[in-house]
Amino acid sequence: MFQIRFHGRGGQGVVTAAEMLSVAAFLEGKYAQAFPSFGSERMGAPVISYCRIDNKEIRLREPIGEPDAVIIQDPTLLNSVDVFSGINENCYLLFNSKQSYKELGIEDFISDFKSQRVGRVPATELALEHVGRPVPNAALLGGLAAITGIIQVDSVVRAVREKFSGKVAEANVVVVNAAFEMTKKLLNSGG
Amino acid sequence: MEQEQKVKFYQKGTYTVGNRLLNVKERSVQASMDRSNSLTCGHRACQGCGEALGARYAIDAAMRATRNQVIAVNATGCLEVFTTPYPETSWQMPWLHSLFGNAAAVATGVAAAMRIKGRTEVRTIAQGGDGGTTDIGFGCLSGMFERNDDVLYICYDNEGYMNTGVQRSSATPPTARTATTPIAGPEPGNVFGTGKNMPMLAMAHKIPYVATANVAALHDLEKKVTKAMHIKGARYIHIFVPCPLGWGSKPEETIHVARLAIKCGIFPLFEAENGKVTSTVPIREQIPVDDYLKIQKRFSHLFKKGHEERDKIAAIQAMADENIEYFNLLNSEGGS
Amino acid sequence: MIKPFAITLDTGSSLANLTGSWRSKRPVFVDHMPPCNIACPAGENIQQWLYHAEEGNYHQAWQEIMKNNPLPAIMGRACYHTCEGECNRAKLDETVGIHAVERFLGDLAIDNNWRVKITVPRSGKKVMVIGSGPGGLSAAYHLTLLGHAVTIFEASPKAGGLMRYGIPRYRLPRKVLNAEIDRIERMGVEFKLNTPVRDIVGVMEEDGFDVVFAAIGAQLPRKIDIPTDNSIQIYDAISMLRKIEMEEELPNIGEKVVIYGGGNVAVDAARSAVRLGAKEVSIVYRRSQDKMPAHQFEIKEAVEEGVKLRCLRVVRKVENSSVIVEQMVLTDTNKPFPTGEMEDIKADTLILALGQLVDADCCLSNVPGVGVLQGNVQVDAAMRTGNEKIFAGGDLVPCERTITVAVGHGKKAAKYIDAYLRQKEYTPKEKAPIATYEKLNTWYFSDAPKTVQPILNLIRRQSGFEEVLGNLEEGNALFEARRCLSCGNCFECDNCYGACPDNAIDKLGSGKRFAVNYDYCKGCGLCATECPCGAIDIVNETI
Amino acid sequence: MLKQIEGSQAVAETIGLCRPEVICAYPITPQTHIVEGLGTLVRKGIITNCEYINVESEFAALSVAIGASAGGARSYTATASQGLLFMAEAVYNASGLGLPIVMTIGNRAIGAPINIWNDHSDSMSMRDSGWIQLYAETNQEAMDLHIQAFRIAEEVGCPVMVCMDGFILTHAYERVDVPRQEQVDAFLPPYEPMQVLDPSDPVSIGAMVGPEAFSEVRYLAHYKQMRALERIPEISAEFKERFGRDSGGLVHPYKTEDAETIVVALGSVNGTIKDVIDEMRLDGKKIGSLSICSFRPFPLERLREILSPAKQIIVIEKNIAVGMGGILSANIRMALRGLVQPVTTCIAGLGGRPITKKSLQEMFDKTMRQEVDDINFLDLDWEIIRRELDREKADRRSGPIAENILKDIGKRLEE
Repeated sequence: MFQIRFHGRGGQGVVTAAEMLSVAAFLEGKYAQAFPSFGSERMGAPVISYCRIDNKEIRLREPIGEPDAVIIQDPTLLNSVDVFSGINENCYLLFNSKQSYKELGIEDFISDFKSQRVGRVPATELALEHVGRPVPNAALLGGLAAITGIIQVDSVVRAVREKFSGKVAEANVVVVNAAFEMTKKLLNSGG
Repeated sequence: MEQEQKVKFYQKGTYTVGNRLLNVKERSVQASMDRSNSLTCGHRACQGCGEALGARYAIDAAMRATRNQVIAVNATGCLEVFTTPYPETSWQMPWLHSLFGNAAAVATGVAAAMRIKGRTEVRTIAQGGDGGTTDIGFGCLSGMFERNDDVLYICYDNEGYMNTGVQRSSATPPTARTATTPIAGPEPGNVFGTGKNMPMLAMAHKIPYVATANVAALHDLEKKVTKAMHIKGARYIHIFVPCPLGWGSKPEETIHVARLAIKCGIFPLFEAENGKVTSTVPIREQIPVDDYLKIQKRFSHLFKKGHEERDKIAAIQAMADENIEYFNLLNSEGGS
Repeated sequence: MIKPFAITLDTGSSLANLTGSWRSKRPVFVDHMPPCNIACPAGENIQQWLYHAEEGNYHQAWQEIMKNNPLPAIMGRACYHTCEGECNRAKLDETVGIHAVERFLGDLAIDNNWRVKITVPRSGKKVMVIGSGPGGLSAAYHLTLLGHAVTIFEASPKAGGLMRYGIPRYRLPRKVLNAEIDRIERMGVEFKLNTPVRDIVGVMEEDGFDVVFAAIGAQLPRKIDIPTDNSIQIYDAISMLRKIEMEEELPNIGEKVVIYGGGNVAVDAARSAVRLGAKEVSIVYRRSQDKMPAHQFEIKEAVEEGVKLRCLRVVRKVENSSVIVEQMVLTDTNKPFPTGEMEDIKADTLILALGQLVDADCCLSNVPGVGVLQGNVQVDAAMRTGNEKIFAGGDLVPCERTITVAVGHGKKAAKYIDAYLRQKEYTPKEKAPIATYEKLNTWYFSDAPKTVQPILNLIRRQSGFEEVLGNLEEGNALFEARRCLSCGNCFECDNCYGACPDNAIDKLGSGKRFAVNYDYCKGCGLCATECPCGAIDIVNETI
Repeated sequence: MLKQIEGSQAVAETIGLCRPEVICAYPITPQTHIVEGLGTLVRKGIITNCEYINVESEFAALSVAIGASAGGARSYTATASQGLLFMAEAVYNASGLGLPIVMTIGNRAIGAPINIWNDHSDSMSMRDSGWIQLYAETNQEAMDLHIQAFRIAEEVGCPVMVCMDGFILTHAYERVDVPRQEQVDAFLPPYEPMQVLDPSDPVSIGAMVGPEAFSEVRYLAHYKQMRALERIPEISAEFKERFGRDSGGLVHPYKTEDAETIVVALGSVNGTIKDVIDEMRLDGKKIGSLSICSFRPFPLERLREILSPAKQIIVIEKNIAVGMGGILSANIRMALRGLVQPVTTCIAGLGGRPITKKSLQEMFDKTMRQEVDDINFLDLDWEIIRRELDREKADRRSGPIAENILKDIGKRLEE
């Protein structure tokens, strides 16, 4: 079982990200479970969502305390929420930022992790560029596909097309692919 | 010819229930030998019950207007209790009682079921007392109005919770004695400045039809119910029904009391469509409110010998006068 | 349908619950006496015939009148309608114009030649009626209906008595009078005109009459002594009216006429004088106008026609072509008292209309057993004189002298005569309590003022003996009939049926009225309160 | 058809397949997505011949459903938490009138303090209302239970609540198999009402019943549920035959055959429990679990049959009968009346508190070592409670408890 935790703020599509990921996994014939850390629906409040992926039925209903991957959709959360709770050095980390880890002030922290498992994508920028709205979730899923391989980027694309339609879907597809390539490139360049 | 007749061709007993001089189709439903008697004999209403009368008047008229295609939903209250104590029911029509405060919503459901079942000929009526309408059932009623559901809601207003032993409702008039507004203290009876005007509230929803009616004005009542049954959407009829027990009036004077309420202007008869008053029934012989109040024990404290509460009576008269002015009740000939 | 136990019930099952056991009082349908009926000297069931008339059922209405009064067309004109004086509707707005509807029905009957059927087999008895005035005609009619053979003896050349020789044509056209008399004749009544009876007993024996009804009226004018220098003519009113009717040498009354007296005959005489061409007609009367025995509407019409009223005056003498009158004043007790002040009224003729007397020398004067007191023949409650075979009625006996009273006498005497002839006892029905205004719930009757009969153009009225009051149009008659409040008698308004909160009044169908279903009646009394005509009483249950 | 969709959407689609005729919608978290989904399906014409009514309260929602059901229409609504309490009067009324309404409960806590997260306080409060209550373990079961619920309700003449954990199920994206319309049609015939308002055959429904017959009416309601106790497993079996899935029925035993310890629970927490059991089994521990689907009617005999061989029973329950303990455990003890096995109550997951594998396993271990009380609270923060109790002892007016506790938590985080 592979467990992913998403951190973000209301309005950034945190819940949708987990859902799309679960759909992508489903499309690959896997079992997946996505659920939000539930709360009132308010913009801007910190939001967590979860996704589990497995090859057999998932019965577990607890929130993900020890994730295999953490996606931080909003780096401003680094100062207010313990986004790294329950992780170990094998954990995948993906940040939405065009800033360097140094600029983000986590250079030291991530040095404990395997460099191939830490990525960052300027997801909001990509979204603004292609979709026109600051919704980083699709890009980050592209990035996740790139760093983890738990999901194929094609599956993410299909999930995006299930969730959205028309121009929005295609714009997001561009974003997913771009993020995937950028992340790959980043990893290949050694961070 | 020196003198010319300038009078309407009134018939003998113009205002009576029936009139054998009219052709059968023009007579009231209540005059008919084959009226449906939707509410039949053997019910347990008190002697001279205005609500029993009002309910039969209204439902029979609705049955006539729809060729007996009516389903009634009843709120908890006197009408429900006295008509359907196991093992006997007095209703001769499909009838449903659910709760005190939900008659309008239940009726919405019944109407929805009829629509979905393609039985568009079947019409739904919800009915309740003033408590079930103006107080506990107000939320559901307002919702039904607002959605413009195809329901006629009839409120039988006897100005209090009579089923539970005469307590105050938001339809109880000022100074009236009830078990919860006793004759004690500096302001005996129900206090001035309280209560709600349900017909006006109904009008504020801009529903297709709102009317007031009175058991003492049968023809008008039947006309209004009939009209309501020919309109689609949410409709509201507020019927004034004296309660001999709760009002301390004589059982044989139920209709008389109701008539005086019309004559003094305290209960205006009108119709409103889509939020606007479209017709009123002029007062035929105006009387002071004293005449109306005096024959009810619930107001007897106003008329104590040597201690007549003239200013309170005047305040009630002012309410009647306001109605008369607002609805222009002294406007022309005829009336009720 | 699977009906859940107790929660779902079969419709109308409450019929098993007999709520009648709650009752401590019960409603009872009654027929009370309408005040008009009790006021009618002819005993007409006015409320009942109006009931038919208001439905437009005129023939039945007429038949209902004919049960009591054979002369509706005459009565509708010449009766002073005491019924209307008692009409409860007066307290609501105005009285019902009963006479007008009656006249409408009477005329309709004449126009349509309606007849009355005699359903009783012939009794073989013979009745002698003396006088063909209203009393005699009424008795003859009723006795004929009761199966007896009737012969009317009339001294005058035409039948009708005072109706013909006392009531001017402008009030009672002769066509109408003749038609109603003719209808009675066609029923088989034999008229012996120009046949004064002198010896009753002799005629009875000779012609085999079993019984007599005498209604010869009071025809002698009352006279007073007025000192006169014979400068003007003095007539008595009754003779004048008779002369006018006989069309024999119409009296030349001149231009200025004074009538002395305040009764209906005085007014008739005055109005006739106008029609005969008099220019100045005045009525002198001893008391005030409101005390005049003549009917106010007739006085009003007379005044409209130019008749002057000189009330509170007494004729003292005739002198120099003037009638000298003394003015009177009213004392504290409202009695006229002479003032000594005299007044001259220029006149060509003085007509005395001071009432009539029974002829003391009539055919009854010397019949064994028949008592006469103060000029009147004495009768008992059965209209019978001291002679068991002789009954009498009308102006002849002590009573208010109107044609309607006479008609009533005729009917009443007929009932007793019939009982006598059949050797039975006749007991009149006990009269129901009067339906007073207080018993009514008048809310249900909208305001509807009395229809005013079309009034003839004044000019036409003054120029001849044409009938003054016109007939009601059918619509108006219907309207008027429908103003009847049906006091004390159910008119099937359905109020009780509608007002019962317990459905405990059964409607039995058109004409069958209603019944209380005592199984369910809780005795609330709403039906009685809401009965517009007071036809439901509430009585205590015996518990 | 397999789909990866949100639980609420899955339920909405399933309700649509059940051909509802009247749907009453009123929003309350966490049920709202279901009625939203239904609204869209109706608007889009995917659900046809259906009146979708936006009402003004939960009380009205169920009242409209009552009217519609009495009028012969298949009626549905959904609610949660305060909403269920607000309609409480109508809840009893619907069952009293025997109207086969189906209602989804998105289980949620009841305030105060107001709390939108999951536990079973809401449906538990209505456990004796005369409704049949079915609890879903997964979204698939939630869907399947709705199909069965209409069958049961309409056959027995009794309304059914399908309870699914708020957020945990309602908001979870999972793989579900959405049945085909013809499958559902074959299983669920059109609604043939037992009693109906019809001018051509009028009856009075909803009479006032006095002491002379009220007990009998109540007994018949009880009898109805006893009959449902037979029909629920039969209908579940028929469902399995047609749809190929084990869904519904009275209970779902899991590795109970040789279990010395059996964990009993309602709803979605059973998934987590099963994972724990699998792990404990690997350690050789003889433990199993039992998920109760039909809480009302309560399958006393079936439970006794399964539970009596065990040495101890642990009841995990998402409610608290304040002043008494656990509602489910009290019911379980009724099933085990006369037997000696200890029934341990473990109150867990109140107001959305996560029930973790770790905590459960500790709890089970402790229970098996008999180191527990009769009533236990999973992951209760005793330190905070001690502080609050001390404060209350010191000052009777110590302020609102919830606020104090939040302050304490804040302080501790700072420490």
